[in-house]
Parts: sequence; structure tokens; C-alpha cells
Amino acid sequence: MKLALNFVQVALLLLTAPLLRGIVAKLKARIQRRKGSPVWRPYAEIWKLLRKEQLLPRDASGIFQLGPIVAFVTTLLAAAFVPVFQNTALFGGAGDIFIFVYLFALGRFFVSLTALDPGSSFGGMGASREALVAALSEAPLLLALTALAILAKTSSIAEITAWTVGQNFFDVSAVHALALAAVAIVAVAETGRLPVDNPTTHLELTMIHEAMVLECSGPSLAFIEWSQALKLNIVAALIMALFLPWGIATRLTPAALALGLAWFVSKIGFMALLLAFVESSVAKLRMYAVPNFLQVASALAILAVIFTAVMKR
Amino acid sequence: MGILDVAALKILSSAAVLLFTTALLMAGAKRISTCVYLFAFQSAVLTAQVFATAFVQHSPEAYAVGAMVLLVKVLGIPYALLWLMRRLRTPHDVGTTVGTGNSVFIMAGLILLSFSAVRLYLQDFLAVEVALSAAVALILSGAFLMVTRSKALMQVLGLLVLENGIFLAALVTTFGMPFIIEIGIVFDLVIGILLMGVFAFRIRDTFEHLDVSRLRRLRG
Amino acid sequence: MLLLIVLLLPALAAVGVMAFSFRQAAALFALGAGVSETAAVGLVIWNVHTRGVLTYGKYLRADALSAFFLANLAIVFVLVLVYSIPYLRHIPAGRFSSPRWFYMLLFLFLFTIVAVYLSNNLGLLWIMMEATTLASALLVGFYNTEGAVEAGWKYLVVCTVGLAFALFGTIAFYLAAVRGGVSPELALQWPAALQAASSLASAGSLLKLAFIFLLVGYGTKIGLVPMHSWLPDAHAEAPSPISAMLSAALLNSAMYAVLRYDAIISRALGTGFSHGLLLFFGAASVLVAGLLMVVQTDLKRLLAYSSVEHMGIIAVGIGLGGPLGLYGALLHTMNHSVAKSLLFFGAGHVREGLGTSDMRRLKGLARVLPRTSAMLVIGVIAIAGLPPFGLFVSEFAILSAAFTQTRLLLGVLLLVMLSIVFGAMAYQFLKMLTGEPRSDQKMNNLVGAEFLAMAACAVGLIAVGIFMPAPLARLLHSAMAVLQ
Amino acid sequence: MSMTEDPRVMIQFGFLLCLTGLLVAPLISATMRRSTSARRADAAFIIGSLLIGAAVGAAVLWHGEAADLDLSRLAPFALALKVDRLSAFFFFLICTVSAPVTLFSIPYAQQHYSEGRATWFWVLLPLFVLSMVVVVTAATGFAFLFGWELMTLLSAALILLEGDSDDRRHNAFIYLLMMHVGAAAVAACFFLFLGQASNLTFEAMRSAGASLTANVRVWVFVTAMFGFGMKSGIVPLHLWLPRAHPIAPTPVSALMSGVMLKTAVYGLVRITFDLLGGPAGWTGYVVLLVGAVTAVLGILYALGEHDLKRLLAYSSVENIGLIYVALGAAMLFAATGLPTLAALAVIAALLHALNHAFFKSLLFLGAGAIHHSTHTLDIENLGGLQRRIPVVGVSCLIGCCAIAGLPVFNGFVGEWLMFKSLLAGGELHAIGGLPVLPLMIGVVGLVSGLSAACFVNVYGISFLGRPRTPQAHHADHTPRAMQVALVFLASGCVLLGIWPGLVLRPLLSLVAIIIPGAGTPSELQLISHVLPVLAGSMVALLLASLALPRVKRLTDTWACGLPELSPRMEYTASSFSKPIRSVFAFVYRSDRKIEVTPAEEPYFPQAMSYRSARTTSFEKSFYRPLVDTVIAAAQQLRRLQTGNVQVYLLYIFLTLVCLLFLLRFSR
Repeated sequence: MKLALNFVQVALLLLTAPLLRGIVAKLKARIQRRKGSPVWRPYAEIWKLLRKEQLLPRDASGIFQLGPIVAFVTTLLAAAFVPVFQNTALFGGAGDIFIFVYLFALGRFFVSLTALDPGSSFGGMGASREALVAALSEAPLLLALTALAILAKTSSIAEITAWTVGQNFFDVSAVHALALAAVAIVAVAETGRLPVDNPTTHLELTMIHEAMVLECSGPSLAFIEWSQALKLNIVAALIMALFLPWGIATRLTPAALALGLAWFVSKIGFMALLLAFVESSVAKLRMYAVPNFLQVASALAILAVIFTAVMKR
Repeated sequence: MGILDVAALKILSSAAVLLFTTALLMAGAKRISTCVYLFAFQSAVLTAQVFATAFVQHSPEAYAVGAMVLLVKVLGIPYALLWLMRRLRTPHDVGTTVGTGNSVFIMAGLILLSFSAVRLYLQDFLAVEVALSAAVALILSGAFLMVTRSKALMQVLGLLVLENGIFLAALVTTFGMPFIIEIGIVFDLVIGILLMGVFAFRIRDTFEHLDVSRLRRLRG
Repeated sequence: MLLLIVLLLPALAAVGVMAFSFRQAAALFALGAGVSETAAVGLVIWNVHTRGVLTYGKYLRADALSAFFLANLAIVFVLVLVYSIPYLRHIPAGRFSSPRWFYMLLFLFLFTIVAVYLSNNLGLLWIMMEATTLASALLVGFYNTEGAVEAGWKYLVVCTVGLAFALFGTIAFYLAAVRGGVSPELALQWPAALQAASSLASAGSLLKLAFIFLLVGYGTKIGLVPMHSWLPDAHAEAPSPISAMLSAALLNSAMYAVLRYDAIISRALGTGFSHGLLLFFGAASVLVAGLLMVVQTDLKRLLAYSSVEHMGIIAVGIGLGGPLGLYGALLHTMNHSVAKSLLFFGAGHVREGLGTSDMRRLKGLARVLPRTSAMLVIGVIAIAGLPPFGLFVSEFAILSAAFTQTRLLLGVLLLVMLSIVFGAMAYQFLKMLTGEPRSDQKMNNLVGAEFLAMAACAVGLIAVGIFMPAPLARLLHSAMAVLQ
Repeated sequence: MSMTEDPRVMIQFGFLLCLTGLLVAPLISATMRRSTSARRADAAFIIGSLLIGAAVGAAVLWHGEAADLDLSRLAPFALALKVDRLSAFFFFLICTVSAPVTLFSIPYAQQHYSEGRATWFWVLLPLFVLSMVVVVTAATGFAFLFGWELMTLLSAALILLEGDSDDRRHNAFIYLLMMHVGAAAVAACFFLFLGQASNLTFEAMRSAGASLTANVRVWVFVTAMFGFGMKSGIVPLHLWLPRAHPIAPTPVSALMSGVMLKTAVYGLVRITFDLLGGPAGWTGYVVLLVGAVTAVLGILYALGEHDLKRLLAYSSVENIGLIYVALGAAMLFAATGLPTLAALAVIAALLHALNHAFFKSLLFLGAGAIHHSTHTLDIENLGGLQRRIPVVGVSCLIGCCAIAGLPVFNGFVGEWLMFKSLLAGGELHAIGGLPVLPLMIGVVGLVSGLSAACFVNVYGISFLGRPRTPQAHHADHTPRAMQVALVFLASGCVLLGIWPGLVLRPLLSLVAIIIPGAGTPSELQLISHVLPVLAGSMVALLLASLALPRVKRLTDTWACGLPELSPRMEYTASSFSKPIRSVFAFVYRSDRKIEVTPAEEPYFPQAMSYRSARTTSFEKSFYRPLVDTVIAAAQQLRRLQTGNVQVYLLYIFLTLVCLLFLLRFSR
């Protein structure tokens, strides 16, 4: 039963990923007083891409085809680490924050290689910028998660969630607030949203992720897009699981589960709104301002870790 | 006490004054030959001391040593040095790096120093104090000559004076070492002077001067 | 009787070799004499091993310590003889410089050093020590070039003056012994003095005075800083076999004299005074020579300073004393002799072959003189105290002694200086050996005998470094027993 | 019990066999016929000895039966080898990695060396390996130093065997000198025990270790840190590492980076945990901070390089830093009475040492294979090699993933264990309220992020894209032996990544010896179970996704509508790392120089030249002045040797006078 539920959670994250993307796009359009495309459009796009012919650059090697798949698979595996509407996950006790972070790193590694494979300078540029952002965001992410792990005395995401649910919201707020801020900044960088990256632009001076996948087409592009959407979903779920888990189902009764699901939907809806609002109101950072942005995250994360020691006393 | 005993003791005690004088004069000398003569005189004084000691001690070995010193230091070496000077045909000045006037003053200071030094170390041997001071003074003056006189022959002379000092020290403190050792030491001295003579020739032949302070190709 | 043979054989050989005016004949005769001398020395060592002490009359005596140093001397001498057979072809003819003169002086030199080791009397010891200077001075100036004459003069003057002080020290020691109650005939006999050592304490200050003069005097001969000034000149300008003789035999003989005195003084007054002085001069030598090695430009001068440094290490070993320190010091004399001979042989070949020993002008030796270079590499690794060569063992022992006595500062100083010395050596040798040679002329490679001598050194060094040959170990331990 | 059944006899026998093999191999190389088949036989002999050695190491690690060899009777000082579990681990590491490296050497030596040099190479290589074996199995200080110095000498000889240009000579000199200084410190560290120990056998030192005074303990640690740190290349003692490693013959580079550095780790563990009988807390902080600085600077320097071997050398600095971080954590735990956590951290350090040995030698050999095919090691001149030498490409990809610490490759396991132990440090008392250990997670995270960037760069630029030069375009075929060696190491990386339990359990029994009272950390169990599952599901999903039907068409890379992309338009390694380098510009302090001709019309240039040179600031601000001081002191001393004999005499007199005065006044 529990195992099945955990699979359901992964499937939920995977399948609703394009939807979340569509919703955010729709909300943004509405905020900007546009009509926007329907929320289901990402599904159609992925379906279309999956069936399309794939163009292979002559100079590319097998990596070019392997990369997107690895990205997709690692993201999917990462999804199995996060509790969604009930407080366990497929990789529950072993669902370690470090493995989680490194799965993303593995995916990114291969996407960067995919970008470099055709030998186009766009790919190189994107990979280079991605390397910078990734290198600088890994540390704050790990530190922020560490702060929570120290408090919960476990590094498993599901167990941290379980621990947090049992806490009074105001007891844990100091570290959590700092860590949340850090994770939020990193999440923006990680998922390639504004103000770090703009998922909609194709202007070579600014883009990161889009530059990397410029040569991808057909199924490869589908995997990339899907994994990118899934990543957004996972990060949203992670933030909720770690920082706002209240409302998640702790018992396996249908009622509790339904309530948990409802909470999940409303929380993620709120986050989508927030994201749309933020993305509509800030401009993209200059490339060389991104490190500063991430340094803020690092500082917050370091403070969070230090605060764990303060709170113990 | 016979007249000879008195004479011997007088020689032993008063020789020191003569030795100081020779040391001072050597410091003031400007020509090598003067120094050679002074050295011969100094050695003669030493010889007298040896004979006096031998007389006092009734030691036949000491007579032999005295004779040997007479032969080698008073006659042999000065003669050889003068011969060398003639053969080398180089300027006869001593090659001062410290002027002769100053040298005399410094020498006087060294003599005073030797007195005080002997006082410092050997307060218990009052009887030989003067003689030992003279020995130290000779050692110091020999060293002084070697350091401040740049001619090769003056270095030889300095060494000889230094050696005289050591000899004197041995004489007054131990009344002579075993005979065979004395012979060995003198033999070494003779060979040493001989070799230095050989090298003096070679220096003259290769460098065409005898100024050792200019032998400075090897350094560092 | 055996001792007399050992002593007189070189003297007779010195006379005998003058009868041969051809190089080959002289060399053959010299080799024969050298081998028989070695055999005689071997017999002495054997007899010392079985019977303890050999004496002949009042003045000759051989105990295990003499035997150890004699063995060292014999090894070096045979190597030098073998090496000089082909080497002598480089010597230009001149007054006093023909092969037979060379061999004559070499045997005289040997005679004096043997006499140093065999003399039972401290006065005789001094006489023979002075005689070593006299015998070797002409050898130092053998080339009769400007440098050789200058070096010879400096050698002669500085060492004679130094030894004059040693004479004074000997006299003072005699006086102290007489005042300490030893009968005047026996006062200079080493075993008697050693036996009476405990009663010498009454003449303590005189004894100290004596030791100061002796240390400065013989220290000049050893080449301890700051009395070392003659050493680099003489080593650099002498013919290379003679450099090897000086470094590997002469310095040891002076060290032997200091060892003898040190044994008496430290028994009489406790180890503090004499050992303290040895430690100071040893450390100073290591420090100054080590630093000076950094800025040397001449190969043989570099090696000469390395001798100063190693003598410093040996002095430190003696100064540390104890079984470990003494063991290290004695073993180090042996190792250093062999290693330095090897290096001087190699340097000699470089100098005669390429016409210069200026390291700034030497390059690509590995290509021009591959076998010599290989030997030089072995030598330099050995002399730097790295395994698998003997000096590693002896330096290990000395350092162990330093740290066991918790003389940490000294130990650290030694380690630092060893590193600096290694740096200097490695820098210069790497620069010389590697790269493209300056001139494209191919040198004729080593003559068999030269290579033989060097290879023998290398094998010996490795042998001591990897496993201690049992006879050497026994000799070493009985030599140590003499001193303790 | 019969001979074959008694493991102790077998182990002992195998150990002797391995040593003898490595000792005999040079003799065979020196004397045998110089034919290809003979060389192969010789190499096979060496590999056989190494495999026996690896088996012995594994057996000792498993059974705990110590093999030993006492040669004290031969040598003047106690000279003995003993393989206990700690030694066995490093022994295993050396043998396992050396075997493929030796295999790789066969074609390498054939291509690079004349017959004479090849003979030297085959004489020196086994001796070099043997010296490392001696170091890690030494049971006395004498044996350790013996091996330690030989290790330096032999590797330097191998470096010079490769060539003797001025530049190479200079680097070899720096290597030799710094190693010698380090060895002096190591020697001092051993000798310091002599205050209490009667001799330098490890047993005597161990029993004396606890009774050393606090001061001596401090100095033992300081000298050990300095000496072993010099060898392992911690910042700022790393100066030699990026100079010496790249210029060695590639197999030797692999050994130096992959294996030789680990002997220093072994030494530090042996001294602090075993011989000193446990570390003090502050030493843990020192090691931790040194490790952190080393790791960050190491990887940043690596990012600035585009010479493959130099880059790999700097990356070794980084990995050593990570190992030190784990060791530092272990020391802290051990000092605060948390043996189980200390065990976890030590296991992390040792495992990372093993992992690094695998992937670093893999990458060095990969670099060698690239050089074999393209005759260049400059990343900027490569490109498109994946299609041309696919086996090398895949192996290197695995190596890059492993070194970047990505999951299901071995590098990840070590880092994960590190993370876990650092996280547990949140429990610890911290200085000034700073939870130092958990903060180190950030450092390790930063380092692994940067190293991922670095190795994306390495693999992406050299193996992917279009060939940037004709050499890369016409890359030669890789010899079979090289391929086998690479594949062996790569599969090691994968195996250890998927199934770390294979070594974690023996490591646990090892650690129990050096850290008394250590329990079993639950993390070991966890990671051994998770990774196979993770890897399995990953492979299954990958295969499933790959099985998706696709229609493919070959095209040209999009060139913004231009007719053709030239290789010069591609991103280069320098441009790739530029953003990161500009963020961390304060580390690099490069000297940049832009020249515009003609200078009077800067806005209408005819030619521009841009040059950027980076010297590590340590060299400029620390080493240069130090060396200059020594030389200046020597020059001053030199002036005392005036050449004037009168002055010389004066020195003697003055010495005498001074001594006399001293005597007078010391009474």
C-alpha cells in the first residue's frame, strides 16, 4: 500500500510537471494582461517532440543522444526522494539530501556535455554559464539542507519532513526562514527561472539553459523539456516538504490522503502564483551579477547552519 | 751557588725583556733583512735560555736541544732566509698593511695583553710568569706579523717567531719535552721552511712578485 | 714488527719509485707497493682483531681504532692508486712533476698518515700530522699553475700555523698530564694518559686550555669552520687523486687525533666541555659550508665545501657521543671517504676531459661522458645522504643520537642544512648533467682503471647502505670500544 | 594444518613473492634480450607480482593476518616490513593501480623510448613501485625513510628519463628539493619519538607515543603535517606538484598522482592515529582547514589550466584536500570521544584515497592515450575524440564522472561518506559557536561543483565537438594494451561506485584497529544498499528511454545561417572556464598584458596581442623570497672567504682568542 502510494507520488510529480509549467505560463500571461496559451500546451509540445524526427549534427557523438535521457532519468529518480502528499517517499529512509543534490548534478553534467557535443559555440557558452551557476549554487543548497538535517538529526528528506510536521511552526522558524530563503534563490537558479535565466528568451547574451539545448530536437528536446518541467515540480515539492509540510498526510487513511493531496494542490498553486508574480516583476540579472545573487544564498545558508548551533544552546 | 748558577738564573729571568724588545723591533722593522737578524738574535736568546735550563736541570738532553736550536734557528734558518732573499731578488720591504709606527703601538698593546692573559690563566706559577708572558707575547707577535705583513718571507718569519714562542712556552713550563719529540719538531720546522722556500720560488716564478696579499684568485 | 713493516713500506716505496722514470713502470711498481701495503694493513687489522692491541717499542701501537682508520686509509689509497694509473697521463712534465715524483710524494704522504695512526705518542702524533702537511703541500701545488701555487702556499701556511697551535696544545696537555701525576715519560703515551684520565681532573683548567689549542690546531687540518679556509683552495687545485686523498684520508687523520684527545678529556672532565666544543664547531661547519655550497661555481670547490660540511657532521657525531653518535661518526668517516673519492674521481675525469671544472660552463655531461655521469649521480646521491647508500645509515645514526639526547635544535639545524646542501648539489649536478652538451666533440670514455675505481666506490657505498658487512661492523664496534 | 590451507602461510608467501618479483624484475629488464616479446614477458612478470601483491593486500585486509619480513639482522638499524590491515589497504591500492599502469606502459615505452631508455624505464618502474610498497609496509622508521627517499629519487629519475630540457630539469629540481625538505620533516617527526622510544620500530614508537610530553606531541604533529603535507601537496606546499606530475612519463604521472600521494596520507594516518595513540582536537581543526583551503584552491587552479596533465595534477591537489578534510573531521571526532563517527570519517578518507587512485590514474592514462593518438596534451588542440577513440572516450567519461563525485561512480561514495560525517559534526562542541564541520559541507559542495565544471570542460572540450587541429582530426588508433588498462580502471570506478560494500566492510575492520572503541556506523550499511538500487533503476530507466523509437537524420550544426562552422569558432577550454575564473579572479592574480600596434592609434589597431600568465602567488610571495634569503646569506658568507691568506690566519687567531676568553669567563 505504502509502496504503491510512493509510486503514485513519483508519477504525480512526473505527470503534472508539464501542467505546472503551463499554469505558470498562463498566470504570467494573465499578470501581464495577455491571454496566454492554454495550460495543457506543454503536454502537446512534449507529445509532438517525442514523435518528431531527430536531427543529429554530423560531429556529435553518442553523448548527444545519451545526455538528455540521463538528465530525464536522474530527475525522475530525484522525484522519488521527495514526499508529496504523504510523509514518505520511494527512497524514504535512504532518500538522502546529498544523493538528491548529486542526482541533479549528474543530470546537469550530461546536459552540459550534450551542449558541447555538436561543437557549436552556443552550446559552449551555455555550458560554460551553467557550470558557473551550478558550481556556485551547489554549496548553498547543500548548506541549507544541512541546516535542516542537523535540526532533524537525519539527512533523509522524508524523515526531515516527518520531523518538521511534528514541530511547532514557530519553534523552528529562525533556521527555516534562513534556509528557505537560500533554497528559494538556489531553486530559481537550478530550475532556470528569472532572474537568473529566462526560459523564454533566445537572446544569446542572456540565455543559459536554452543555449545549451539549442541543437536538441525531437525526442531529445522532449526529454530535456520534460525533465526541466519535472525539476520545477520537484523543487516546489521539496520546498513544501521541507519548509511547509503541515497538512501532509501522516496516516494512510483515505481521508488523510485526500486532505494531503488537497493541501499539496493548494500550496503548489500558491507557489505557481508567487513564481509568476516574481517572474513578471523582476528583470533578468546581468550574467556577472548572478554570482552575487548566489553569494547571498550562500551567506544565508551559512547563517542557517550557524543558527543551528545557536538554537541548541 | 756558583757564579754559573747565578748567571743561568739571571738569564732565565731577564731574557724575557730581550724577547719583548725583539718583538717590538720586529714590528717596527721596514726591511725583511732587519727582521731576519732580529729573529736570529731572538733565537740566540732562546738558546741561552735552553742552555741555562740545561745547566740548572743537569740534563744532557737539554744541552743537545740547545745545540740543535743554535744550529738551526740561530745559524741555519737566518742564513737560509738571507740566501733566499738574495736569490729571489725581490724588493726588501716587509709589505705592511698596518704602518710600522702603529704596529709598534699595537705590539706594545699585545705584550701588555699577554701579561694580563697569563695572569688570568696561570696565577699559581708566579716564578715562570714573566717567561710565559714573553712566550705568549712571541706567539702574538708572530701572529701579528703574519696577519699584517704581506710578503711571503715575512710570513715565514712570523711563523718562526710564533714557533719560538711555543718553544719558549714549552721550555719554561715543562722544562722540555722528550728529546726525540723535540728533534721531530725541529725537523718538521726545517722541512717546513724548506718547502716554504720552494713555494716562494714558485710564487715568484708564476706571479713575479712575492706579495701574498695579492694571491687572491681563489676565493669564495 | 708488523707495525714497523706497515710504517716503513710506504717510505721504502717512496724511495724505490724514484728508480722508475717511465710512467707505466712507476705505476706498476706503485701498484705493487700499494697492494702489499694494503695486505700488510689487512694483517694488522686481523692481528688487532685476534690479539687486541699491537705495540712495537715505545712509539708504535695499533688498537682497534687505529685499525679502523687504517682500513679506511688503505681502501682509499688503493682506489687512488688504481685511479691515478691512467690519470697521470694528464700531468704535464715539469720540474718535480713527473709520474715518479708524483708517486714518491704520494707514498710519503701515505707514510705520514700511517704514522699518524700508528703513533703511540701524542708528540709523535703531532710531528706526523705536521709531516702530512709537508708531504702533501707539494702534491697540492703539483700542477704548478697559478692556482696550484696559490693554493699550495695557503695550504702550507694556514695548516702550519694551525698545527703550531696544536703543538702548543700538546705541550699544555703534557704539562697537565705531568701535573696530574703521570710520569713525564708516559705523559704523552696515549694509553697511559687515558688510564690516568680520571686523575687529570685536578689540572682541569690546563686541560681545557690544551683542548682548545688542540681543537683549533687539528681543527684547521680537519677543516672545521672558521679554520677551513685552506681547504677549498687545496682540494680544488690539487690533481683529482690528491683531492681524493686529502678529503678522504688527510681530514680523517686529523679527526682521529681529535678523537683520541676527546676520549681523554671527556673521561677526565666529563663530556660537557670537549663535546660542547665539537658540537659547536661541527654545527658551524655544517651551517657555513652548507650555505657556501649554494653559491659555488667550481665543481671541485663544491666538493671541497661538501667535505667541510661532512667533517662538521662527523664532529657533531663525536660531540653527541654515546654509542649511537660515535657509531654514526665513525661510519660516516668511512662512508664519506668512499663517496668523496668517487666524486673527486668523477670530477677529475670531467676536468681533464673537458678542460674545465667550472660548473657554469659544463652542460650535457650525461651525453658526453655517460659512464662518468652515472658514477657522479651515484656519488651525489650518496653524499647527500640518501638511500640506498652508506651515508644514509650514518646520518641516520647521528640524527638519532641528536634526537635521543633531545638536542632538538641541533637535529633540526642538521636536517635543514642537509636539505639546503642537497638542494645546492642537486641544482648544480642536474644543470651539469642534463641538456645538450656545449661542444659536439665526443669524449673518449673512461679508461678501465678509472671506471674500476669509481665502480668499486659505488659498490662499497651500496653495500654499507643496504646491509652492513659483518667485518666492518665488528671493526666499528671494537673501535668504539676503544674510545668508551 | 597443511600449507595451502593456512592463510597465514599463504599470505606470507605471497608477500615475499611480490617483493621478490618487484626486486627481480629490474634485473630481468636490465639483462634480457631487447625484443618486444621479451619486454612483454617482463611486463607480464611485473603485473603478475603486482596481482599477487593485490591479492595479499586483500587477504590481509579480510583476515587480518599480518605478513612480515624482518631484515634487521642485515641492516645496522631495525629494518622490517609488516603488513597489518592499515598497510594492507595501501598495499592493495598500490598493487591494484600499478598493475594496469604497467600494462599501459608497454605501448607507451615502445612509442616514446629508444632501446636504452626503455631498459632504464623498465628497471626504474618496478623499483619505484617497490619503494612505495616499502613505505606503506615499513614497520620501522628506518625502513620508512629508506623507502620514502627512494620513492622520491626513483620518480625523479623517471622524470628525467623522459627528457632533460632546461625547463624540465628545473621542475625536477624543485620536485627533488621540496621532497627532500619534506623528507627531512618526516625524519624529524620520527626522530622526535626517540625522546621516549628506545628505537624506531613502530612497536616501540607506539608504546612510547602515549608518554610523549605535550610539547613533543605538538612538534610531532607539526613536522608530520609539514613533511607529509609536502608530499601530498597541500597548499601552500603544493608548488612542486603541478610541476613534477605533468612532466613525468604518463604511467609514472598516473602512479605519482594516483598512488604516491597516498603514501603521505598513509603516513599521516599512521602517525596521528596509530603511533601517537590518537590525535588532539586542535590538530583536527588544522587538518580540516588546511584540507579545505587545499581543496578549493586546487580545483580553482585546475580550472585555470588547459594542459591536461597539469590540470589533473592540480585536481590531485584538490582531492588530497578533500581527504584531509575527512581526516581532520576524524581527528576531531576521535579527540572528542566519538569513535564511531571518527571511524566513519576515516573510512571516508581512506575510501576517497582508493577512489582517487582509481580515477586519477585512469584519467592520467587517458591523457597518455590521447597523447599517443594526437601527440598533444593541450585541451585547446583536441576535440571530437569520442568518435575517433571511443574506448578511451568512454573510460575518460567514467573517470570524469567519478572525479566530479557524481553518483553511481566511486567518487561519489567517498564524498557522501564525508558529507555524512561532517553532518554528524553538528552534534559536536564547536569553537566560538561555529559549527565548523557542517560548514565544511559547503566547502566540499563548492569543490565538487567546481570540479564538475572542470571536468565537463575536460571531457567536453577534448572528446566532444569538432576536432580543433589536424592532429585531433587524424587521431591514431589506441593500442590494445592501453585500452585494456583503461577499461580495467574504469570498471573499477564503476564497480566501487555501485557496490561500495565491497571495500567498506574490510575498511571497517581496519578502522577498528586504529580507532579503539569504534562501532559500526549505520551509514555504511545504508550506502551499500542504496547505490545498487539506484544504479539498477537508473540503468533500467536509461535502457527503457533509449529503447524509444526515433527517426534520425544527420545534419550540420547550426551556424546562424553562415555557410560553415570552422573549429576556430568553437568554445575553447579557456573560454569555458572564463566565467568561473572571473568570479574567483582574486585567486589567480594573473598578469595580463594587451599590446595594440600601432600604439598611437588604439582604436584602429592593425594587430593586437593578448598575453595572460599566471604564477601562483605563493611562489612569488613565499618561495622566491625564501630562496633569495638563503642565497643572499650565502653570498654574504662568501665574502668572508676573501682569498687573502692573512685574513684566513686572522680568523684562526680570533677563534682562538674568543675561545680563550670564553674559557676564562665560563669558570
